[in-house]
Amino acid sequence: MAGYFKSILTGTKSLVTGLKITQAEFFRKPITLQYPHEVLVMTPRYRGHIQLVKNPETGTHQCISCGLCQKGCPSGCITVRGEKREGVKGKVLVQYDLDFTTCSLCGQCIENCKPGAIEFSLEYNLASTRKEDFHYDLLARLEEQK
Amino acid sequence: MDINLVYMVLFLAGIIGFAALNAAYLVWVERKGAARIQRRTGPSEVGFAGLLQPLADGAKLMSKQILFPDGIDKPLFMLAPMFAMIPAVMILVTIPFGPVGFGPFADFMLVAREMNIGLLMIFAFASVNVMALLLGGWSSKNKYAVISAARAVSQDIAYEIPMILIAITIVMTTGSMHLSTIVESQAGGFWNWNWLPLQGNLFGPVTFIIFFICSLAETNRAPFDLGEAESELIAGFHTEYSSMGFGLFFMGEYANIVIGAALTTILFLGGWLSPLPASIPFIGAPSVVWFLLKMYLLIWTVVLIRWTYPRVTLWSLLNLAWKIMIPFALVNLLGSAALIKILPMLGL
Amino acid sequence: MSSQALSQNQEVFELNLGPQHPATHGVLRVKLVMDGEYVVDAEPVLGYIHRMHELMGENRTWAQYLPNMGRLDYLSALSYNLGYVELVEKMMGIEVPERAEYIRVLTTELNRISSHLLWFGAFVLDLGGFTPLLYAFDDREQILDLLESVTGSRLTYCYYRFGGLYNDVDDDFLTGCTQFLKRLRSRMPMYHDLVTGNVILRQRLVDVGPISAEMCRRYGATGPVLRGSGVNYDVRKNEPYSIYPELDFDVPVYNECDSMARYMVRMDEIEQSMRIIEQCIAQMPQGDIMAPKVPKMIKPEVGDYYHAVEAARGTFGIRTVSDGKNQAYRMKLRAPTFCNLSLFQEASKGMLLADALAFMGSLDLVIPEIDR
Amino acid sequence: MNKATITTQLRALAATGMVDEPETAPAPVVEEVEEGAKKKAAPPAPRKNGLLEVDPARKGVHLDVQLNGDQVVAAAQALDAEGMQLEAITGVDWINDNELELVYDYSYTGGEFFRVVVRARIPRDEPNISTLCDVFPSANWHERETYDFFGINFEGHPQLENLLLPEDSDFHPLLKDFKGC
Repeated sequence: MAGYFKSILTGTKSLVTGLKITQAEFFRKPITLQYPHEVLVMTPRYRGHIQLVKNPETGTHQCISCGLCQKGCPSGCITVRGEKREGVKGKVLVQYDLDFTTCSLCGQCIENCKPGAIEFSLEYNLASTRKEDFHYDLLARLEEQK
Repeated sequence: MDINLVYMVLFLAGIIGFAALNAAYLVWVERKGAARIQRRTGPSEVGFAGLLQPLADGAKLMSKQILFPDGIDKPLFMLAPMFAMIPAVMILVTIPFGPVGFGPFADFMLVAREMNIGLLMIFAFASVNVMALLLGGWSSKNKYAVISAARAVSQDIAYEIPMILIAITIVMTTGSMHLSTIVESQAGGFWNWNWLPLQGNLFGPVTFIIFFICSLAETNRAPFDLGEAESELIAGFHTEYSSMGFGLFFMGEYANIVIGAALTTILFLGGWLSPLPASIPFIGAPSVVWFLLKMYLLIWTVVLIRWTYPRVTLWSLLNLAWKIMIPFALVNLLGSAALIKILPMLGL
Repeated sequence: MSSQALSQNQEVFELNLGPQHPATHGVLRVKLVMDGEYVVDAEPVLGYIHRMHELMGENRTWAQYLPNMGRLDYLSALSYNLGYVELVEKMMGIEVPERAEYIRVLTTELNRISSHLLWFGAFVLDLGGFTPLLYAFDDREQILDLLESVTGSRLTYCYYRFGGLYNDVDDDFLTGCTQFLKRLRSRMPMYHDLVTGNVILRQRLVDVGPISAEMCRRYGATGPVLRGSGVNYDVRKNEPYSIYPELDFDVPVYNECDSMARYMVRMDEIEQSMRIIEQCIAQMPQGDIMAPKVPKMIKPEVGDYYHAVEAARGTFGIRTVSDGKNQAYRMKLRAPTFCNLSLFQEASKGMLLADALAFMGSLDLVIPEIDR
Repeated sequence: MNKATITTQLRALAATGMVDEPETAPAPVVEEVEEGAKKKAAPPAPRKNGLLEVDPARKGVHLDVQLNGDQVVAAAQALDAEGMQLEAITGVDWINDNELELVYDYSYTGGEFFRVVVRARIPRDEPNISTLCDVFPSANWHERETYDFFGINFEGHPQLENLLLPEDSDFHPLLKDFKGC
């Protein structure tokens, strides 16, 4: 019988403790971010989709069109095409496409890149109802950044 | 035309409006309160601090299509939501909210139609609420809904017993089923209220808590929301309801919360009486403000409880009713009967 | 089984739980045969998000398979990454610099805490309590922020590399970890007051869903499920890998075999992981984070290899067969919750529906890992 | 769990299975493998039945046993009696040898680090092997999964249906001649 009353008492005590905690939390400030009104800045290492690095001296990319990023990509989402042009050593990059729908942001391409021509962008505000919106032309993107 | 009839119609309209407003804004309070308990902001986009959110929700619900799944029992399916809402309004009609307490109409009683057996009628109509869950669950032709209906019925039967036993104790000590009389008998300060044993209610605070818990269980509120346990039964008896069918169940739930809190206030917390003796001017005066204050405090506790505890299981719920509450209520009934005889001998 | 129940003239009915159901946390489907509220038989039906990761392992190079590891168990992705890179290092005989090992263990344990915190919240949600979920998310968010600042992602990490790491951690991260540990230490008593001590929760967990140690063995259950049945088995201790032998931590074991025991094991594991992280921060040496000689093309010797690590949910084992090429000949992923769930059918017999769901929650299921 | 008992029992089992070969026949596989890798020769011939004690630091297991297909149940019973648990069952398609290999991973959770792998090769054209469900219930799902991926027929299995693949699928993706669907 004593156990019966004791269990009722300890049970009630635990319930009151719970109420105290939630009531105390009620008076504390919210911690959530009101997303469209407040926006986070991503950390420098954030992995957005890849982009071409702009060389501050030449004002253009550093890609040598070797295609190692394309080769190393697990999901085959990169298409690189370079052309031989007269008077220019090596190949000239004419196309750098990224199919972001299949990218898994692993960083293999960036690691494979010898000249360090690609990096992760800090873009995260990406939403669309169309698949094609995630097919990026990174060369054009670099042009826009100028 | 009889002026009383005009009053009555006005009061009825007022009560329905009160029920609807309460249902709508208790949802807001619930959402906002839950958000703050969980360190969120809650509704904030529609209107200032999301105050128009309930209206937007209501408009959304009303504009939705009513879906009738194949093979349902259509008449019962449509009847069930009404059974959820109508008894709630009927009960609210009989509840006295007390005198205005200030201004030119200080003594004007805010009550639609009080009856001398008000308490009996309230319990009679509160039982109809079970029918709503049973019919809704049964007619939906959904296994989850049927399980939910079975749960709700066994739960409501189990919890009506201690609730009524305690109400009988109060009727014994006050000698009336008339709600206003019950309130008036508690006059003279908060120590005279029924939640303390001075009026003859032997285990005063315990009975208060039991009654409060029972009213939670009767309204299927967490932690006793076995009927709609969303992690087990998806949405329980209203799984198949859409649009205002669901809306009525939803409003009925909140109206029932209001009734539960109002009844607890009347029976245990002195209704519209001030916690201080009436001899103190202004603060001591009985007023509807006191009533609402007490009632909403209880409702807030209901909300807080919902967002604090996990759900009980059916067995522990029934154990609580049959093994703890009913024995307590019975002992209390007998003890109070004795106390009523003893107190006059002691000159109290 | 249902036919057997029917033949006994029980009034049973079938109840289809899932694949879309609030308690299955994903797309698990359970075919229930119910006698009223009692479970007569529960047969899990899998495969709703099966992605054939094992076949992907056979047509990608060893390095290209790395991102797949983050997508098995999205809640403790780093444990799986760790298992895979350690397997490849084992095959290739690569020595990993000590600093890298410490960072790996540190981040893995952070990930384990975040996984257990999410389980804690989701489990209480299964039991009908909503608020603890968001408190746990609050703390978990701190971990995700910390891990994001090093790995760049929040959930599907791809941070470890054969022979080391993608990049080094800085002092900000380490001080951030110390601050977080301080914060979590002050929050744990709150969790225990709000949830562990709660009489309703105890009623729902104590003596519910008993799994004996023998049953665990027969079904191959591992991780907290096994340790909640009184078996002191943790791959980190029993089959040491990485720098775990140098760290001082305990393996929480509870003998009650019920859902509460499994709950307590995970809550205690959070404390132990905090101890491990503290030691990692204190003992972390300076130095390289990549092994000096990692072959550009990974071509392991012919043969087959096995490696197991302790993930947040149990033993994650990889068995791989190499034919000397730059792709695996066979890649077998042994997922812990696959085995843990397989005992559900036997263990849930005769339970109440509510208890069966609480029991299922206590197994800590992550469906993408079961389905692979 | 007694390592010596397990080793003796499994070795005896492997020996009885070898009709033509004497027990001493199987050379350590590791060396054989290294030679093969160095020479870049044709893939090494399939391994003979037998028991190998291998280095767990390199291979991840202590004992590597290859048996006949009809002996896996006996091996499972021996390991079950010693308190080992079945961790996984999987297959490997050796299409060049026209054989399917079944791999049973056992581990010990009682404290000591001890892992055993039992293998059996069965012909690819008649992929039949008896089930372990009666010994280890965990084999149920593992065998269903292996049936999914390799089409191996586990004789005596109580419910040999697709587990991870769709119910109506008739392909076995991990067979090396699977060409997508």
